[in-house]
Amino acid sequence: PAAPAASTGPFKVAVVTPSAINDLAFSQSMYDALLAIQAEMGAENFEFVVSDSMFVVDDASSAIRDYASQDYNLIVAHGSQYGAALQEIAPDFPGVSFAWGTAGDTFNLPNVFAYEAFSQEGGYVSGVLAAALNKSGVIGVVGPVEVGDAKLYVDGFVAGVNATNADITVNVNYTGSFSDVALASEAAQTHIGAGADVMTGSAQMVVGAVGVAKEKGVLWFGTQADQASLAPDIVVACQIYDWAVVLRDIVSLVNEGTLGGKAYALSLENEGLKMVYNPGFDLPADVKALGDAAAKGIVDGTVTIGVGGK
Amino acid sequence: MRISWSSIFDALLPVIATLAALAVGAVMLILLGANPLVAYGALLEGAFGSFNALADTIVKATPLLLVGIGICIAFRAGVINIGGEGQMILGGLSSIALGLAFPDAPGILMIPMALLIGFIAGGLWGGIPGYLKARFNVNEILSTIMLNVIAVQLMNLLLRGPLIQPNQKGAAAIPQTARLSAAFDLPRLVPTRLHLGALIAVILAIGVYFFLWRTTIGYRIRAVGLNAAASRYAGIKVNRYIVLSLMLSGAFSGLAGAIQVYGVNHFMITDGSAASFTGSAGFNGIVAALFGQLHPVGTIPASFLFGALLVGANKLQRVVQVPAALITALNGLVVVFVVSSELWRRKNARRRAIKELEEKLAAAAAKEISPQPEGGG
Amino acid sequence: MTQKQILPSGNPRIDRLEMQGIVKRFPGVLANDHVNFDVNAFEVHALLGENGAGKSTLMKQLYGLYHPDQGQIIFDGEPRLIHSPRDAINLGIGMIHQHFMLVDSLTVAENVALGLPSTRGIMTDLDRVTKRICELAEVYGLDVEPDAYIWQLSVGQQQKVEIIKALYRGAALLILDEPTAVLTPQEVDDFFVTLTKMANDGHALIFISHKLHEVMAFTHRVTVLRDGKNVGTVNTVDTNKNLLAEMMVGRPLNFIRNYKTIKCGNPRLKVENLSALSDRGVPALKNVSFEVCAGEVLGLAGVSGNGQPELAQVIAGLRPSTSGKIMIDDENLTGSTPMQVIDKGVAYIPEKRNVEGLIKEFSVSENLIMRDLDQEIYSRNAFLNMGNIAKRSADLVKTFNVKTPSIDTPIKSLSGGNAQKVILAREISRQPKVLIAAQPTRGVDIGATEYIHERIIEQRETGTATLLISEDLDEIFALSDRIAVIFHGEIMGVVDRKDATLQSIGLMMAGEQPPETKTAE
Amino acid sequence: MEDLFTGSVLIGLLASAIRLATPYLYAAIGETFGQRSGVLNLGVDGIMLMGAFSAFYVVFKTGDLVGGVLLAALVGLLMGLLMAFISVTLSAEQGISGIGVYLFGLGMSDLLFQKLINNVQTVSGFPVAPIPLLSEIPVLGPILFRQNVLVYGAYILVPIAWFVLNKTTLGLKIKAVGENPEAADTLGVSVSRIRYFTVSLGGMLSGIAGASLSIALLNVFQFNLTNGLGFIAIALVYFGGWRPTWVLLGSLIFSFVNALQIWVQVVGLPIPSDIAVMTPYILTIVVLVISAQRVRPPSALSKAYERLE
Ligand SMILES: Nc1ncnc2c1ncn2[C@@H]1O[C@H](COP(=O)(O)OP(=O)(O)OP(=O)(O)O)[C@@H](O)[C@H]1O
Ligand SMILES: Nc1ncnc2c1ncn2[C@@H]1O[C@H](COP(=O)(O)OP(=O)(O)OP(=O)(O)O)[C@@H](O)[C@H]1O
Ligand SMILES: [Mg+2]
Ligand SMILES: [Mg+2]
Repeated sequence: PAAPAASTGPFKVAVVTPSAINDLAFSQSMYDALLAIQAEMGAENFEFVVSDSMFVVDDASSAIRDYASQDYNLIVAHGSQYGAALQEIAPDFPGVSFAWGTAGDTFNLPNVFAYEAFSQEGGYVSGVLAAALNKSGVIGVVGPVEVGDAKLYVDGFVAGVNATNADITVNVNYTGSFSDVALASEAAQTHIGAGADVMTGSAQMVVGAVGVAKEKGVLWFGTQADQASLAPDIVVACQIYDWAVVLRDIVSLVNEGTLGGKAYALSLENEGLKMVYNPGFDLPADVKALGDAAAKGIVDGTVTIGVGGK
Repeated sequence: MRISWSSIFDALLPVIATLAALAVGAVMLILLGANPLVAYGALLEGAFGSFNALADTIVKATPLLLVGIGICIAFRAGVINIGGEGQMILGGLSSIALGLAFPDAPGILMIPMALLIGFIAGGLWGGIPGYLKARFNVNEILSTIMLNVIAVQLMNLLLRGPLIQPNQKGAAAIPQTARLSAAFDLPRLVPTRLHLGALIAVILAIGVYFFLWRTTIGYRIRAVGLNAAASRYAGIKVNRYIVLSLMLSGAFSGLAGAIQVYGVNHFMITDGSAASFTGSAGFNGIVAALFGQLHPVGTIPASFLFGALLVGANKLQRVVQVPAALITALNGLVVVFVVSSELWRRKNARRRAIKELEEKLAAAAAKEISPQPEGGG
Repeated sequence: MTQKQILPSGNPRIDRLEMQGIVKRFPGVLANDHVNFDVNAFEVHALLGENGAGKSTLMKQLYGLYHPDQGQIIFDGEPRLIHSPRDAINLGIGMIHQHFMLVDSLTVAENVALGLPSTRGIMTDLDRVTKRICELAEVYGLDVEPDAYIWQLSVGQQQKVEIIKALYRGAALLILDEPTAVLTPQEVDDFFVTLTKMANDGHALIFISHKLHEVMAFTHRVTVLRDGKNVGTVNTVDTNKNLLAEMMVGRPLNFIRNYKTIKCGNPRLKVENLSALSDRGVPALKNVSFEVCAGEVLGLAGVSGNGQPELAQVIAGLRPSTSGKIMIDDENLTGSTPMQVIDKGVAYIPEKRNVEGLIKEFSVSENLIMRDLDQEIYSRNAFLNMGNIAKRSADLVKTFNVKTPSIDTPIKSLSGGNAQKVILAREISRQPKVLIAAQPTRGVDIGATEYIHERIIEQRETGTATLLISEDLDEIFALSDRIAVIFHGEIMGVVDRKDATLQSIGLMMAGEQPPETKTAE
Repeated sequence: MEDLFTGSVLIGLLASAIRLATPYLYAAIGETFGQRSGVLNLGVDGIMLMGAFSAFYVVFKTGDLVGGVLLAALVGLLMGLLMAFISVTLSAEQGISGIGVYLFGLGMSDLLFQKLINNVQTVSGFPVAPIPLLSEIPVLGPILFRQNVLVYGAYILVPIAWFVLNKTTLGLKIKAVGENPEAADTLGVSVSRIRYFTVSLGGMLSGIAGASLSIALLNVFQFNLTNGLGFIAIALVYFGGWRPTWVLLGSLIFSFVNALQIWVQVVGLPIPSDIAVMTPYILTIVVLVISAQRVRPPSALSKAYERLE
């Protein structure tokens, strides 16, 4: 239980993520944020290590414990599945700060931060845009497993579509896997077969769906990371998670000696969630205005999504 | 038995093969810009470096051993159980459901009941492919693979629904159960993560050895596996023993699942894959059993070695910050090298036997030459 | 160097082959110990020896399946290394293996064509092969159906396929490792005509058999091995059966047996109008009826493939009957499970002993307890009594003179004859009421055969009813009180041994109804 | 709901099934050859991943589709040779060696991906190549003849495999070696040569199976892109009773039910997604029960052959 090494050396962070850091989705969003912070603070002041692909909870908890026993200032358990492990480990290392997400609960532990993303917000905005761009009357959504962050996003998206044009049918399917790219691709084919001309989806396996959308010229909305590079012609916009917003604050709190106890949420309001429009896609100005209005409404509270307490 | 250099070499062969695989891994590490000495130092430290490390290794080895002894039973009966993953899940689900249903029960009662129900649930899940094989001649490799996927979906369904932690209900729900009452935690053996499950597994491994070689049921299971026609001739109801062996095999995997829940995780959560719960022990247990020569007692050190490798490799990844993928590839190499080294073991055994024969013949010849009184010797 | 003579088959002749000082070691066994052997063109050279003497091992080295530890193989004066069967085939060597080398799931024609170049490039030319097989079958009197799958054939027919395979390849030197073990006397005669013709054409033949009369009948020289060593080589004309037997076993054997005929007791085993289907679902047994009395041996003669294994299996509870009744001491046994049959006191020595009768990977003692696992001496409450098992196994191994390093040795390391003794020890020691013995001495050397016969007789004298199923008429005549003949799943007739002649039985085996049995009844 | 089984939906589902079956077919036909000769290669999935990555890499860097397939085939072949070396020359237990090869492929493909490409990317894969005339046939045309080249290749493979196994001397040798290697050996057929051939061929086809995913069907690469598909392919070999035609049927049934399950979710039938996802697997078991094949595996399957010298 050493005191935080704040003033003596670089700020050291260890991160555990459930999937690969290049997944263009959940894990990569955290990795990118760390890189951004490092760029801001300078490599000599901010160091980080990563254990990625820790989908086995048991292994992840070993990793967290191991990092905690070394001189890291902050340990980020980037995955809601790591919560229970953290709940057991954090009390054993009162001098070390932990952060975990996505969740809203610090377990009332003084050295645990929690963070989540109101991904339904960007989902809603995307839904509004999608409804405006839709011509066929059918929109397709490819989800992984019907839970958590993915479900929030999907439900927000559906709400956005419905709020804009209640006549549009939104077909939703869950492939049952975060990793089955082939199934996601086939799901996209099926959506297109069912008439969809706009699609979205969440989690790392959606790259399969993006591939199909690209091939068939169907519009795509992304989430978690900027997916425009995958298909510059058809990606309209992506909601991206900017965890740097949260990390920045945590780093300064830890440096000041506060090791936890605070819960964060990325939202459009605090700009942790951002709608990134693909410059390569020619989005009509009036449509974009609709999206901006929805985002503004969410921020100032005039728009109620009706999902996840928002 | 005489202890010779070559038999010591035999015993060390898996270790030597592992070292050879790690040597290949060293080349990969260098290519990735990491120092292999530092890396392997970390591996050793992660697996054996401290009491905690050793405990982690044993905790990792426990489900491997339990699944592995089940695999021994199935293989001895001539069936292949690829369904360990699904059976572990069923064991976990049923045992946690019991624990959550009676949160106020005394631990001394709940723990054995929970392990038992995990054992039974895994057994029933394993019994399905057994029955399908015996009754409809459905290949068990196929049906167990299918049942693994079905078990995962069942887990998703239950963890999203009836078993979900009450405060997780709602849109953003994380599909996880509540934590089991702390009274149900498997007792720790020493102040580390090492829990009673490891001891149970070792005792059961020895028990299964006796079961297979010292009971009539074990005899019949082995007979069926070696020669079904002769077994029928011996009056054995072959189909019944095929079902039984797959059930037992599933039961040990189910128990592994229950022990994983009560000894390690204390709750269940899903990310939609089996491995997040099982850590792939349902598959790795097969490898452990095969390393252990499909002998339940041999599976004990084999599981330990494999557990050490898995735990140590994670530490290696952390210390030298190579992609986790390297660890997977390295594990593959170790498996390949160890299994390949079997050839030398067999060749050695043969060479030894022939050499023994030659010595015996030479001794006999020497005796013949030296004059011996008639009727002597 | 002179040009090699060409045989009618087109292969160059091998004038002389020599094996010199061959040593071959296996773990625990010195299988060949400086063995010398030679064979010339125009010659049939017999190789004799007890089970495990090292005959097959020697021949497998000639065929490239094993490599000698020492010694050399010389073809027409030139030492040769034979790395694989392919080398052997290229040198003009063919081999009929003791254990069939056939692929069950392929047809006869496919088995014959395997490994041969096709006239149609990459495609098989099975129709040509089929035609050629028919020609060979015609010439050599070997009736096999080229389109049949091997698994559909009886052992006798499979043996013929092995012979056809060898003939088809037209080897200059042919090794025959117990080719006659499962042929009927008529078939053996035809086969010898073929072989004699081959020898006269200039082929060199090596012939292994446990049947001394065959060796006497058509070989030119005999080499005897014992415990992996040469005992001697003699010209056939200079020796006789007794001398050969003595060379093999190291002691004289008596071939003529005298035992008292005892009065038949009550009918112990009664089979009435029994019918059953074969594996292929066609009727294999048609209304079979017979009785065996206590203290009687009923010999069941017949060419293989006429329903014998099915009959034995139905009685043992291993195959369902479609109609009819099986009674033991007036108790109905029809439809019983194998376990119930065992409990009723039926002992069964199956024909396919390696497949059915033994678990090769199990130890001698594990095999000895196989059918009596639940007996009190072996187990209590499902726990095996290892002490008793060891003691009893040691006893049985001793009484039945099983040659094995220990009771924990796996059966697969035993020689064929000793494995057979393990079955016998197990079945006879159960004090059976009824003994079904199917081909009990097939492939077993003469010493062991004598021993097995003595045991069957001994058992008979304690009141066991024995059904002896055998294709070996010598054996049938030597042991039976009465002889029944089975043909196409029907009993052609039952005769007293003293009224039977080789000829009358032979006729019945070929399906001819003997008129006198009807009247004699 | 009423439009569930209209003609166009059915055509869509069938077309999906045909497409989805492609990687299964390549891998399963390849595995059929190996298993027919007595080698169980459980490493298929790992080999597919290596193939998928190699093909993707070539196409990503150069856009050369044919080059991508060729490299995938070559890498698959090399992995197959490795498996053959372990299981034939070293006579290692085939089940475990396969798992080793799988783990190696799983890790190695991702490692190479992270080092050589790093980020998830898409490429332009094989375009749909409608076959002139045939693709105009009503109903069948769009299902069968509006696919890409690698899909056609998979289906052409089936009759070729059938021909090789049933009509050629090579097929005869393969079957003999898988049933009774000793018998084949005594007839001068080299057991190890045949097994090397079939296992390398199987590896090569698995490599192409991977390529069909990464540069024809999905046009992306990602960690564990196959997601266990190779194991299902092995299951389909058993399902098909080691006969190419039945393997084809099995692949189609499995793919069709999978396509159907997605469709059912898409049209919004009120079934929990988890139940929908497990349906193909349950149905496959049901089909197995009904078809209850009495075909037994090649007798020497997964047994190393050594002359017991
Ligand atoms: N592959 C092997 N490995 C170990 N021991 C073997 C092997 N093959 C044969 N033996 C042993 O070598 C000895 C000679 O066996 P071989 O088969 O040559 O006998 P044989 O004379 O042909 O007997 P039989 O008349 O029973 O066929 C036996 O003791 C046998 O157990
Ligand atoms: N009952 C059986 N027992 C043993 N082997 C069999 C049996 N039935 C078939 N076989 C073997 O299986 C192989 C395949 O059988 P079959 O000829 O029916 O299939 P195929 O020609 O490969 O496939 P298909 O005709 O469906 O395209 C045969 O060559 C034969 O060797
Ligand atoms: Mg022999
Ligand atoms: Mg056919």
